Amino acid sequence: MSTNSIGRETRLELYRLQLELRYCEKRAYDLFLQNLVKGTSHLSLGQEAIAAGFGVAMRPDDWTFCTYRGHAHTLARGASMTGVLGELMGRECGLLGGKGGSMHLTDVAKGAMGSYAIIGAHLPVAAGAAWSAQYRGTEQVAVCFFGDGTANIGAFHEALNFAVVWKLPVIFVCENNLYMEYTPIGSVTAVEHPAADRASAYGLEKVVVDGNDADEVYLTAVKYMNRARKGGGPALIEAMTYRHSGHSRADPAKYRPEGELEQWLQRDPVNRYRGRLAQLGVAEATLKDLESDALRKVDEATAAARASSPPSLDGIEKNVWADGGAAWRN
Amino acid sequence: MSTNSIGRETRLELYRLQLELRYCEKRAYDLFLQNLVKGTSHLSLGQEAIAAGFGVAMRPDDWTFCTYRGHAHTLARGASMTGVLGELMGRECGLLGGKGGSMHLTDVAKGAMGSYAIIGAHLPVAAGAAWSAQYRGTEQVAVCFFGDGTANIGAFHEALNFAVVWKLPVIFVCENNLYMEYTPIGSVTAVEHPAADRASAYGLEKVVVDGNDADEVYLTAVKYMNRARKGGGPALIEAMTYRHSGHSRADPAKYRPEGELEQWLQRDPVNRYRGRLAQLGVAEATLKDLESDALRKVDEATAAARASSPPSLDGIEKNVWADGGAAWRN
Amino acid sequence: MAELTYRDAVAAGIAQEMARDERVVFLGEDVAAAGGVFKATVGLLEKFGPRRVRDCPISEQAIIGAAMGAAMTGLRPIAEIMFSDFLAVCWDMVANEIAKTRYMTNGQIALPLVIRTANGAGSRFGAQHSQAVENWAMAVPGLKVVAPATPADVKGLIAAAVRDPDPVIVFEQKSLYSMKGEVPDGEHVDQLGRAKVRRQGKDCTVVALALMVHRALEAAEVLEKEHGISCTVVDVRSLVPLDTQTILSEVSKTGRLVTVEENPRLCGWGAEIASIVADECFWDLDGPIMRIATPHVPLPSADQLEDNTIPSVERIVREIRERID
Amino acid sequence: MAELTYRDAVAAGIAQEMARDERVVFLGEDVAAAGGVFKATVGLLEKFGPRRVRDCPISEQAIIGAAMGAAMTGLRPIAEIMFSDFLAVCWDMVANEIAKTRYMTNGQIALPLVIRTANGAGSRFGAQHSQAVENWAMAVPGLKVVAPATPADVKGLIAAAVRDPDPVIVFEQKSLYSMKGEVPDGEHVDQLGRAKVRRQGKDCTVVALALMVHRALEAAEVLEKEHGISCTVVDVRSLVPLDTQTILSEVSKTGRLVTVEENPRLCGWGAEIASIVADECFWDLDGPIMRIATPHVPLPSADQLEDNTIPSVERIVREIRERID
Ligand SMILES: Cc1ncc(C[n+]2csc(CCOP(=O)(O)OP(=O)(O)O)c2C)c(N)n1
Ligand SMILES: Cc1ncc(C[n+]2csc(CCOP(=O)(O)OP(=O)(O)O)c2C)c(N)n1
Ligand SMILES: [Mg+2]
Ligand SMILES: [Mg+2]
Repeated sequence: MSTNSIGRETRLELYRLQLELRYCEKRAYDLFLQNLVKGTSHLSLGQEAIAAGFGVAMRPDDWTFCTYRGHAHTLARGASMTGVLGELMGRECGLLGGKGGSMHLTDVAKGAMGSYAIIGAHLPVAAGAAWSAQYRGTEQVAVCFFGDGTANIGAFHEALNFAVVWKLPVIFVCENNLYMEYTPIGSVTAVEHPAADRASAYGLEKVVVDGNDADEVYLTAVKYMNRARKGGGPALIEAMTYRHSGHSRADPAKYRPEGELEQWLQRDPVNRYRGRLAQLGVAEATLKDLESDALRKVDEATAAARASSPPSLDGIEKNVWADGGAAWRN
Repeated sequence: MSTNSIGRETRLELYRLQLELRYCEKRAYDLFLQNLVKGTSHLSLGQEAIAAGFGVAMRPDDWTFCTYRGHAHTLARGASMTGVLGELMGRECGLLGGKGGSMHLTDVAKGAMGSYAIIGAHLPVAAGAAWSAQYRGTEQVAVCFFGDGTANIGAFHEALNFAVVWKLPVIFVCENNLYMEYTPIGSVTAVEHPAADRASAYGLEKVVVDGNDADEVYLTAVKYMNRARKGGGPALIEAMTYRHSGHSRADPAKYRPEGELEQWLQRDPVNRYRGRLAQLGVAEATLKDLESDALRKVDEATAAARASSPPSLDGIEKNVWADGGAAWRN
Repeated sequence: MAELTYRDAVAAGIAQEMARDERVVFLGEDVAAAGGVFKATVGLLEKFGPRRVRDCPISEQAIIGAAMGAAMTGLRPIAEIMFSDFLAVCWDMVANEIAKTRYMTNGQIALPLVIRTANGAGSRFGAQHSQAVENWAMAVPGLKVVAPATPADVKGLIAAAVRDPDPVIVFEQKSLYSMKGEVPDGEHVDQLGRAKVRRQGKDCTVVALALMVHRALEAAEVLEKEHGISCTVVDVRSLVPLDTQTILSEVSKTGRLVTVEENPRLCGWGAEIASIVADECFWDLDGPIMRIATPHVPLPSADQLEDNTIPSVERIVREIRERID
Repeated sequence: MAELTYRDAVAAGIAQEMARDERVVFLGEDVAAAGGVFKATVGLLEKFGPRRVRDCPISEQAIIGAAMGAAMTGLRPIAEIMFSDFLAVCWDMVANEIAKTRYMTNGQIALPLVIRTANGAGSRFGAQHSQAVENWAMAVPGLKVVAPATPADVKGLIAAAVRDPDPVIVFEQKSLYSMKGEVPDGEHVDQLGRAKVRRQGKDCTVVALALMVHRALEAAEVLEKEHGISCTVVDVRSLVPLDTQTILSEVSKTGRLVTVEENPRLCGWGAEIASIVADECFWDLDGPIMRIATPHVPLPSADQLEDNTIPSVERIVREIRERID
């Protein structure tokens, strides 16, 4: 794919976003080591190019649906970093006031329509949002991120067929990081590409992209989102990538064959992108600025989140219902 | 597909079986009109060649898993016709003593491992039986019948992937009769062949056969069952067919385009097969004998089933558990 | 007042709301062109067109998921699950996603949607098409649950469900679809969370739901006439929210509680009500709380077997007569 | 007696049965090579090999369906559902297929299989990974249901479940995996359907399950020492079959019943027990039946919120103290 068509501003934005995602995920890990993140968390370290590529390509009123591995996708839509880190730490300032935690980050105002922690469920939900856009003629697009392992669950199949039959403006993005939790995807999947090799089962085109190349992701996103906006229906994109850390905070990832991580670290999306920008003539000082800005943003968000108090216990019986309460009886 | 290789005995057996299925289904409908069949029932009129082709091809210790449209498949394994009709009428002599009804016909002794009334569920179950055959090295095969509409539910996807990854001896047979209940399958499916066009999503070969030709079904069954027995793994076969009556007893099938039924009646599997046998030199008297034998068998079964009493009410609290009872407390 | 069947009242309720609010859309299997397998949605496609009334593939997870996604982005979908037993194939969507999303997102996501489904026995369909599973839904925080017993109630409660800002499951009673009853003319909107006292008595308060309301009422007549036992019959109507005020006050008056439940015994809605009464009304009770429920077995299909499994009028009469003095 | 953690006792129970019976096989997600996400099945692959201990795709319907198909054809599978919340994605297989098949086929099909799953809160995982859903299973006729509270019980009840000829769901308590306790040496097989009286008292019978047993016991100590209230604590252990004899006789002795449930309030197992006691033990009751349960809300994830949502020792003490004299 020729990536020449991307302008400088967009490129800088893609780099900026990848940096923020990278630094924020690293910070989340540090905070876990300090025992400040109490629940589980699933980092996107190594997979930032996908969230960034789409994040930059999306219209502000488009919708993101993602998984428990959703910090990057939520931040990529512009959600408050303090809100994200605060939620991980279970603080009042958290995006969800501490009620959802790392696996359920949501910022509706920014189009981040939720992180779903049970495999597969959000694929049909994204289709439903796309239906609503289609129904109202708004040309919004729903983008739904999920993992390679998710392509083996029933809801994947139902959502894909449904979206194609109804010609819905939804883009399904499989982030193939080669593993489900600790099990190599190849050992539990009948085809090489769990998502893309199934596209034809829904009359869709097979699309596999380098998920560690933000430019390629960005251009692919633009192409299929434009088509969807114009009534061309859904797309299924498989982005090849790798997570640098374990599945979740508790996982040392010992199941990986020797050298695999090292090989992928050489294709680290952030480093690669920096290299490309340098090659394209972006000044070292500009890059450094972006890096220190991103770090500062993460530092400030960390400080703000740490300063926030634990959520009030009142919240426990709030917001089950639209009236704000939890009453099941009179 | 050349069908020359099928011997005369097998052909007569295929005809005999199709006749029995045809006459028995017609009888079931008559009994419903007489208000003797109380629950719902879903007939296989027009689809007999599939049940017969597999029925003749299977080893006695192979396993059949089918749906609520399961009279033919259960009979094809040699289940008692009195037991089938008795079950439809809710009699003591029913295969299930009146506890299952038309939608759940089962005769484990004959390898008829159940009729499943919730779409999709039995595909994984059939895979599980195949696993057990593989585990014990018995070379048994599980055959799982389902409809075109079923290829759109999640369990289909999970079962297919699972069976391929574990290389299980299971044959998935989609009887594509062009409709789910009252809705044309094309209007709710992203591909033309709901099953076969998805075979590649599981690394399987695309197989579409004429489901109204018992010979073609038989040969296909033999081929893929032999392969499965030898450790060659699963197959997915889509058999094109048509149901002559409505979806269930209550359905007048008004949603069909004019002329469609008539067209398919000309390809009626039983008539066609009779024609082929005649052409191959089978004497008219032989055919007539088979026909009157089949009718007599149905008459006798009807009489026996009608003579059977309603099930004893004791049965209500029997056989929840293996100890024969239903106790949930001491 | 017009006389309508329960099935026509369903269609009338949906039509009333679709006519009022363009955001209301309807989806399910065989619901549009065919008008539903129970013919409870006949005419909707003709009235509102294929953009708003949609046939779906056999993909319950997609159907419910689509309703959820549409609801959170501004529509007000009504989704049909053909038989309530099939809620099991999309139970994750219902119990884990729809029920929990508002809470988990601390109120950011609203899910104004309705799931309608045909519930209960009586059609000789066997164990996989006959369950009364309203207690499954009641057990999950975040779902509102109603089970109307009459044509008027089903119309009015569907309308209320559509207007409610939270997810509501409407359990329609399969064996009541052909029942006729008066339905108010013009716009009819009921209220969630209100029980109805269908009959007033002195000796015992019978609390029932859906089909069982009618059986309880018949039984009450027999008990009064033949055995001199006078029963109050409360139609619960809404399991969540639950009208405990009405139930507690009626039990207090008679001193006895009997629940009549179609669900199999264990963890039925009657257990919940019994536990509430045994706590909050304990000192008003004059005798044991009795539950009359389907025995804890899957349902058999043969007519005589099915009829003798779910609570019958005779069984209600017999059990109350034997135990209430 | 050896001291084992609850998680090691799980593996020991499975290993004991796999060593005894070649028909026992084990499948699930990340259970073999990785030993499970809770490390409760470490070592099984090494001991029994990849033919008997199998990693699966993320396909819960296929996993449970495969277990069902294998069970009906002669194997005795143990299937893991990683978190009990995920039972919802295969609920049709569990509630409509496995639970009903023996009955619908009038005994032709036997399903000797076990589903093990990690249940309950305490890990700050949020509403979709923390539910206590033992009442979902209890509500479905045809399933046996146990929820062990100690290492010895989890080993012995898993063994009993594997040997049982019917489908059994074993709810393992997530927050107990690291708990240590004595486990009998050698073969250890417990019995389904038996409650255990963990503590004897005079004023009140507290009935609890799994994690709540430990909280109830702690609370009972405090109540005794600080408030002079003496409690019996019954560990239900087995919801189906239910040991009503033990429960009824213990309630009769103290005249009061308190249930302590981790499940959200509505239709919890405590409601069922309350309704049984309110019927069969009514005349022995000296006061209202109390239920202490998680409020009827999805679970929040932040530590302080989660800790204050499921019943704590403090809450048990407070509620009993306020209401039992
Ligand atoms: C229905 C269901 N089954 C199992 C799990 C447990 N689980 C959480 S993440 C995960 C692996 C997912 O793999 P993949 O889709 O590749 O996403 P990744 O974590 O690699 O981003 C599993 C099995 C779950 N959350 N939901
Ligand atoms: C999960 C589920 N959804 C819906 C139904 C209702 N239903 C019964 S048969 C049927 C159509 C099935 O179509 P197909 O698979 O083509 O089989 P056919 O009846 O044509 O043999 C439907 C929707 C069901 N039984 N289970
Ligand atoms: Mg992955
Ligand atoms: Mg069909």
